[in-house]
Amino acid sequence: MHISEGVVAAPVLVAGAAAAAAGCAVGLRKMDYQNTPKVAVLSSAFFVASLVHIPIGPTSAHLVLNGLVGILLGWITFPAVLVGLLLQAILFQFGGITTLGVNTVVMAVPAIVCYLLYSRIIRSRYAAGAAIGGFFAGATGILLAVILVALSLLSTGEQFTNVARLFLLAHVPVMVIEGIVTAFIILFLRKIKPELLGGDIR
Amino acid sequence: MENRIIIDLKNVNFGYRERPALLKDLNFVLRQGDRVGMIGPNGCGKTTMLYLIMGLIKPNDGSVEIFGRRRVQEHDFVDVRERIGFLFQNSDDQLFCPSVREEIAFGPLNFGKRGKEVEAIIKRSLARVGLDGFKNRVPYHLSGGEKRRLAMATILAMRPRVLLLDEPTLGLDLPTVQRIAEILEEPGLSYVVVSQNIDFLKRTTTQVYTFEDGVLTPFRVPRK
Amino acid sequence: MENRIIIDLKNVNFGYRERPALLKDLNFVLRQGDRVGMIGPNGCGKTTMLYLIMGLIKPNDGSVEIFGRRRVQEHDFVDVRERIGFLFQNSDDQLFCPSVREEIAFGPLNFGKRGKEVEAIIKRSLARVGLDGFKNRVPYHLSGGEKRRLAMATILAMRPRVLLLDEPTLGLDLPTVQRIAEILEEPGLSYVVVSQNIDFLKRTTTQVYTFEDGVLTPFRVPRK
Amino acid sequence: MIEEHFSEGNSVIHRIDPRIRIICAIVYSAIIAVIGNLSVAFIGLGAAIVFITLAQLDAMHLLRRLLVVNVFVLMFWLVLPFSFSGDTILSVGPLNMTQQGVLYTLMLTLKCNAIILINVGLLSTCGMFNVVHALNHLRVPNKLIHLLFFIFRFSHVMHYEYARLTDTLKIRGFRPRTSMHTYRTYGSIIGTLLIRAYERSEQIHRAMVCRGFKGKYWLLDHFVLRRSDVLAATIMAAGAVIIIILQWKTG
Ligand SMILES: Nc1ncnc2c1ncn2[C@@H]1O[C@H](COP(=O)(O)OP(=O)(O)OP(=O)(O)O)[C@@H](O)[C@H]1O
Ligand SMILES: Nc1ncnc2c1ncn2[C@@H]1O[C@H](COP(=O)(O)OP(=O)(O)OP(=O)(O)O)[C@@H](O)[C@H]1O
Ligand SMILES: [Mg+2]
Ligand SMILES: [Mg+2]
Repeated sequence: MHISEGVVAAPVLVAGAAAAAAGCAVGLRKMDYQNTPKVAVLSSAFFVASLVHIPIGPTSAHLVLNGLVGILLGWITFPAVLVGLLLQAILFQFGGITTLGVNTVVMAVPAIVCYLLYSRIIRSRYAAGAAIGGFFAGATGILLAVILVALSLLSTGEQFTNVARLFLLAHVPVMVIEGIVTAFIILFLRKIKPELLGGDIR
Repeated sequence: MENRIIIDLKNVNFGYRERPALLKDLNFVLRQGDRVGMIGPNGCGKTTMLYLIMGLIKPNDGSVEIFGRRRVQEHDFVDVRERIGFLFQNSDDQLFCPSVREEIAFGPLNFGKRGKEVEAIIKRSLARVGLDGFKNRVPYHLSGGEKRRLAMATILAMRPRVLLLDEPTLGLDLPTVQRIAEILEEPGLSYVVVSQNIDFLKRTTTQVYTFEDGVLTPFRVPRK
Repeated sequence: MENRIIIDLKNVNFGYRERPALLKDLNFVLRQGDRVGMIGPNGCGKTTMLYLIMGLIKPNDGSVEIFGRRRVQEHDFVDVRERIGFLFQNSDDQLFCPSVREEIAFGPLNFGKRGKEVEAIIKRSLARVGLDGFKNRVPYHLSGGEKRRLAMATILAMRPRVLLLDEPTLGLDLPTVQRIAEILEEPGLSYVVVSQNIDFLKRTTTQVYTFEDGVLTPFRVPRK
Repeated sequence: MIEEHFSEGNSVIHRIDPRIRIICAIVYSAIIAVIGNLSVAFIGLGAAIVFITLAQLDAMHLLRRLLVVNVFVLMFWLVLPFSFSGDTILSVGPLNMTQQGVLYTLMLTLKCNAIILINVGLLSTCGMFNVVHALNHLRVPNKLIHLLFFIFRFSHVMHYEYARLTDTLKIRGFRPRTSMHTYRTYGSIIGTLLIRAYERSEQIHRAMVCRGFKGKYWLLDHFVLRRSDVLAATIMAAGAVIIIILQWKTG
């Protein structure tokens, strides 16, 4: 999920870049030479996972997983997302460099929100709690990202009202699928590597 | 009367992208009841040939016929993969479930088996590879040899009559190698076994092939 | 005069989290020039013992002395890891660079070697394991046996005098197994080799141990 | 899937110092992003086309990339032309397509494609390792560069692992459907990928310290700035200035 190049207005791009830079500064402070490889390898796993297509009825959608990224990486999500998007810009041209900032914000802010809201319930003693937390983390991640995209379109101009509406609607099924898959991933991780759900990678 | 042909590769050519040709005009037939071994230097193309049969990579040229039908596209291979048991060379490629139990149940569940029947399959498959009592262990935390055995058990759980085994004895202790050899004695099986273990091939196969410069050639098992 | 002691494990106890005790009161000594083999059933603790020596996991109890110094914390092991060459059982665990060339250069670069010298090391190490011409290949696109050889080459590139090799012959073709055996003949080496290949152990080691119920025991190589 | 289709080549562009290419890519993208005028957008696209032509890239791959980008652009075409008031040129039911709407959408399309082409022509031609290396020279924070370097490296490895895992799904009779079993299985596969990633990173750390790693990465190759690079930089800067002036003049 991202904002295309050349669409949103300059003030939005600049604000996005500034917010992304601030977020990255916080995130980078939590990274050192010990945990960099861990963060990187996990991020690359997410990078690959975001290429996975999952069937929904007659079509399929690819996963975003930003809620889960937040749960696993905490504030480090910012630099991880930034680098992931930069790689996409270089390797796939899904986006470019001018939207790097806004798109980082679109993905990372919801991730941090999920981290703050759901980390505790996901670490609950009960599997049901973890699953419910996982579902909401997955769904919230998408919901907030969609809202942020809509907001940046709308602050460019009211001509985008219909585009934003269409965009929101199209993502309702994606929200549900993300929620379900995230719940399963959380259940899986909590069984085998509960350390991973701690929220800060050491 | 000739036995039914299971696998029939005709003039298959293959090379990995940006690499020189690896398999050249490969012709290979596996009939019902055949017990074939493959040996040969590292990198000669043994694993590649098995991947071609399972449809995990596609030949540049030539035809792959399995169970009497030509297989070209991805969906042609769906039933091939259900009926042929394939053991990957690297066990880590094969294991992905949160417990040994679920790992073994995965195939049978996909085939529509349920409940008691699945439990029985889990029990029997583990016993056959000497992993009784491992049901609730986590696959990632097994030793190298234990993972190998588990990978083998996931294949056996699907009860295939045709097997492609890529280095089944890798890292196994001697008693377990014996066990695998016994499993392969079951009547009615047909298989291709890739291995560097000549003793194992001698015991389990009737013909052995090797690749020489990308060409399939009969291998004479050296007498000691 | 006795040879210098390199590795000295005293009353080491170890068990994985939530699992029963695995190694019980382990005592093990490797002296300069010793050529020791380890064999034993899958899951008996061979790999675990090597991890303890390299400081990759820490014992619950007992002492690990290496090169005459007791090693407890992470930084105690820094020089151990520089001076002992460790081959992981799973090659995939060992390889992480984007090209074969960088894979081999990694160790020597860390040791301060540069330029021409590194190129010479790359060339020689590859030749020793029979991978000439693989310099620009991508490690994770190699065949199983090729990866094994490359992992071995990355160790040799660091020119260690002490080696811990976990299943060095895994999936290697016969000529390469011979080659590895020849490499181990180099005078002045001391090593521990874990292997299920009795012939290889016979050829390369002078004593062989096994674990029985977590206790280290001499193994009598059966005569054929 | 994760392949660098454009990094290899020996064109004029490929021979320019990656540091200069990166700076130019940033400058040109930023300029084009703020263009607010259709005719200047055409000029921006023209500049992008010049770069891409000079880079002599594989046309098939390039078209495929542009196709993906324009799928998103298509979404705008479905809605935006009807979202402006002005001179109606077509009515579909209650919707009015206006000239203003069409021209605005056309401008977005031109800008989007121009930026992507600049990206491909100047950035993707560098090759990841050069990008990393160049960013190092451009004083990007070290930790960020390490992260980029590692993520790129391991995304190949993880992708390879993912491919093998989907192979095992296939050989064990799995067929994706809209069902809980399917979602649980994907949960396991992605969970596995994450755990592999985590354990692999621990293992890599072990492998690295076992090979004498102490916190510094050594590169085997280095690059130098040549006179031709300075020339290329000057020409590209001149181009950028021209576009800025045009944009400023036309308001
Ligand atoms: N991380 C872990 N967590 C829990 N148990 C583990 C872990 N690693 C290994 N084990 C268990 O400890 C035992 C010893 O493992 P180890 O890898 O040392 O065996 P090994 O002798 O090397 O066997 P193999 O011949 O199969 O390589 C095994 O039963 C294994 O399942
Ligand atoms: N994905 C790939 N991309 C490029 N080259 C590959 C790839 N996979 C394998 N190769 C190369 O193709 C050749 C044959 O590989 P294959 O895995 O079939 O060998 P093998 O006979 O199974 O060897 P081994 O005994 O080592 O398992 C090798 O030289 C290998 O480096
Ligand atoms: Mg192979
Ligand atoms: Mg072991």
